[in-house]
Amino acid sequence: MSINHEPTAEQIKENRLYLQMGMTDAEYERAVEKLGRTPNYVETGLFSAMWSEHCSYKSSKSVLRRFPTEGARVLQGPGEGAGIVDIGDNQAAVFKMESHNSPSAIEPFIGAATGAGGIIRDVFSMGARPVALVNSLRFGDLTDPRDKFLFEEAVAGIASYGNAMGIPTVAGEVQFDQCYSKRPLVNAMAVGLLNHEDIQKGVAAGIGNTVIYAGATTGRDGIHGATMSSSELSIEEEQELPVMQAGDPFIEKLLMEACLELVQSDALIGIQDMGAAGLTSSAAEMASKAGYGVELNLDLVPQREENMTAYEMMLSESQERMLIVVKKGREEEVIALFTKYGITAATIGHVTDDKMLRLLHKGEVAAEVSADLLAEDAPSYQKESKEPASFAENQAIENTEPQVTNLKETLLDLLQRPTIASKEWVYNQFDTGARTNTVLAPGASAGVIRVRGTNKGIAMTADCNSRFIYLDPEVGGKIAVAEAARNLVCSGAEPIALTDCLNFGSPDKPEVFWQLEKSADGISEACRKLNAPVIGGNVSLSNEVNGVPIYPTPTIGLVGIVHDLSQVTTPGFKQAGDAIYLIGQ
Amino acid sequence: MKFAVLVFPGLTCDLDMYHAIEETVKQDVEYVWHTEADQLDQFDAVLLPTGTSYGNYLRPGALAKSSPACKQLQAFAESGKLVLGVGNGFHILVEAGILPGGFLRNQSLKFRSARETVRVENNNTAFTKEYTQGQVLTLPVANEFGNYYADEQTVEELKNNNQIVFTYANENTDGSTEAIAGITNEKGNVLGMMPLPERAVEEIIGGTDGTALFQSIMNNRGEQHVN
Amino acid sequence: MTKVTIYVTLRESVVDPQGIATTEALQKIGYEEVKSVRVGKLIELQLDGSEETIEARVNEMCKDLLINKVIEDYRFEIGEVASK
Amino acid sequence: MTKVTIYVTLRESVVDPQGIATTEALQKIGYEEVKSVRVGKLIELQLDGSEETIEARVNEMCKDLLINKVIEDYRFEIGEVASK
Ligand SMILES: Nc1ncnc2c1ncn2[C@@H]1O[C@H](COP(=O)(O)OP(=O)(O)O)[C@@H](O)[C@H]1O
Repeated sequence: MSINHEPTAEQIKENRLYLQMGMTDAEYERAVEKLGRTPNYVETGLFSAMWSEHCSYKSSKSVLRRFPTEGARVLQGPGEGAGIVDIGDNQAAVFKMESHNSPSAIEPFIGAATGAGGIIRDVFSMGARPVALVNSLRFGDLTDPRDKFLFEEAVAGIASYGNAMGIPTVAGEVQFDQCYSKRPLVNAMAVGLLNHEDIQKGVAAGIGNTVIYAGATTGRDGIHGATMSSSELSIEEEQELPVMQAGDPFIEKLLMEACLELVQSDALIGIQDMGAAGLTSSAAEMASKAGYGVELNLDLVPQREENMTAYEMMLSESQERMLIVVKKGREEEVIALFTKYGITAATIGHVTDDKMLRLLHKGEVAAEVSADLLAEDAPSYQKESKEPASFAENQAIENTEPQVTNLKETLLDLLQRPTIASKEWVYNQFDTGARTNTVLAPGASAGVIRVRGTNKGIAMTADCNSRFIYLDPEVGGKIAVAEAARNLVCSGAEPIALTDCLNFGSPDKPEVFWQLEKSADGISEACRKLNAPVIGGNVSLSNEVNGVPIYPTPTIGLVGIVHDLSQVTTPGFKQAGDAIYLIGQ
Repeated sequence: MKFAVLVFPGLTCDLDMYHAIEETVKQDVEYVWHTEADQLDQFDAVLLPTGTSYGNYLRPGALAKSSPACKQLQAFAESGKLVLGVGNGFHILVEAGILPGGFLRNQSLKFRSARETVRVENNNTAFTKEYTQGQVLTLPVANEFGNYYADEQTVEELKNNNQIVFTYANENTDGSTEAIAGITNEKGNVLGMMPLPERAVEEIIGGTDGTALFQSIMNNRGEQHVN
Repeated sequence: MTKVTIYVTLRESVVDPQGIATTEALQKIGYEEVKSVRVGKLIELQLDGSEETIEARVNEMCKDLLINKVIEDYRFEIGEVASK
Repeated sequence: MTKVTIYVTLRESVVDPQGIATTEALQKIGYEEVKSVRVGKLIELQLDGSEETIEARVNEMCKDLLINKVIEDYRFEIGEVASK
């Protein structure tokens, strides 16, 4: 047990122990300066998690600012668990895409499954019922047994979680390329629906209001997952394996139904998923967003293992947990609601007016840090950006038309490429028709879910051709959005908003950062032209193996409205004798 | 007629069944949470939807036995009123001993979503009167444990009593014994099936071949059980 | 606290799709010596209870919930199991 | 032909959601004495091969295919297993 062996604040400073937690010297000094003292072990842990790339977007903030995020339909832009757009009739669509790349590289089934679980929580924590899933996958060549294994297991993992939640997967994409070998991309997107009055936010407001923990118990799993997913993977055959916890979709389904019932109660003030950096990020962010503080008594946190320390509890990334703030005096009814569904819920603290995140453990103050300092004051870097030499070279290449001598052979050869071939093997593993709203299932250009009680539908697709982006990130970014838009339009939908997942190599490489900036510019311009703002997304950097970055892969998840379900169109020729038109350039 | 959709913890596709009733026979239908199953006798028929319940842990349908609703379901089935279990509902009926047999993992070892052709082997049941004998339907399937198993003696009994109601017409992809897709109990008032009629009641979601099953239940109302 | 280990196997007459697939997979990657694989379950219980009743109780649990005798057989051991 | 029985369990630090749900189910139907359930796998192999190499070969099979070492531990026995 680490209980008695936690280093002191002095030891952390002297031995630079913060380095192991993923903090740089400069970041540590910034924390000391802002805090006005040296942080203790727990506090250093809070800083390292909240100031990780995953939680703070410290390297990518400047890029994200390029995106247009406003529009007439936007009810909630980036910053919450998921973005929200108006779809008329007092209803709204809620969606977001997120990566689970690092966990999927280690244990693809669990990694992909918990990725789906996390994005589903993001959507129902906004008060919305998740109605569809979409995924975007990248793997190395199937000829490599490890890559084949990663691919098969990741697909099975997504299927296991989505199917057990009863949420249909209606669209997605898979590409294979050597650059993703051993470093797959697993991006999952969830789409939900709600009525405007049910929109929830992750806020801890109102002095004295009660903080409730609901869901699975807290264990020692995934500690420092946020920092891990922000760092490069080193592949060593016999390295000590981290413990990964399987997701529990059974608990999540119960948790979801309970939360969706709670949304109808006026006792609820705020609710947020405990995702990356678990209790730390949810508590700090909820307090900071609301302009209040939060005091938690960690002794009251439902724990799975014995003798857990404050540090372990705060940094655990156990799945299927939510942090909830309810009106003082209403705790019992809220806990009873969860109990009805068989979900553990406990009061663990309250909202304060001092803007501090204060943690009590075994009768002592284990940590006391300004919530804003953790959630808002992370350093922000303007990384160096440099056009790669290869770019000019590639640009200089003359366009040439490929010479095809045997059309039939070439066509058959193309159709056999895994990236181009049918993806039935993948999507037949998903329960694509669960809950009987699927109007267009995978196999069409986009997925379409009907909105019950109306003649409308929600259409969605995920697209990104990373080779194009590698060759010209700006044009490639535009192409990715345009492709997604075409997929929607072909299905009878009008694009309204998008989410993205920026999967890149290390931002410390100026060439990679340049790709990130340029592709964001391209995406932004396409979004403006289409009047489809970016309402949320996720950044996954340092996707490299042995120092080689993946192709820049900013996955686009585009959502549209089908105004009239009778206008939904499917690909495929309908009957002999119909005329065929080629539209566009 | 009054239908109950029985909801065990973690059940995913209760909505499909609920809407199928509204869409097809437009009768009263209510969700009954498993702890309230003591009220089942107020209903004329109980529907057990597909999907997942209890995370499909241990064996799909098995953990439903830990709920008192399971005993109440057994009593309801005994009473001779109609029970329809589809997918996970079929698993529950088998685990509860209301229908014979067991389920194995699909031959592909994977969850499988597809459309299957299903033959009506017995149209003389409360659930299939509106179909013709031998009619071939197209119905969706979606399961990981769709591989029905029964030993030789059980199959013999099922055949002798005309309890095999549906079989897979073209391909028996999941590997079910005798290509069985749906069976009744001896009395004929309980039907379990893997294909999903409740997902085939509207053109917009891909077909209407399931509609007649619900109409059969409806038209059976008032008739006494002959078998 | 007593530890009971239940060994669950598919009944002999039942074809084991997982076992067949595993056999083929092993052969394909060079373990041609493998002739058959069958995959069952290992259920480990920790329970309180007096020595005399445990056996009967575990048999009941198997019957009531843990085993589906249409497809599965089982046997169990009471007490610590030899470790690796 | 030799029979090898491989006992696959979840690593100790790995949570078993299936086991937890099963524990609760057993308790609900009257087996309150059950404190925990963990569900693992039982893999039975039939194979040809010389006595001396079997152990090494089975260890390799486990590593190559049968075991997911991120979450599982295993041990195995060579030869007939005592039957029920
Ligand atoms: N991972 C996946 N999950 C769900 N559906 C998928 C997945 N990959 C591909 N699909 C579906 O397969 C079909 C073909 O995909 P793709 O080859 O990317 O087509 P296109 O290039 O025409 O968009 C699409 O309907 C797509 O939604």
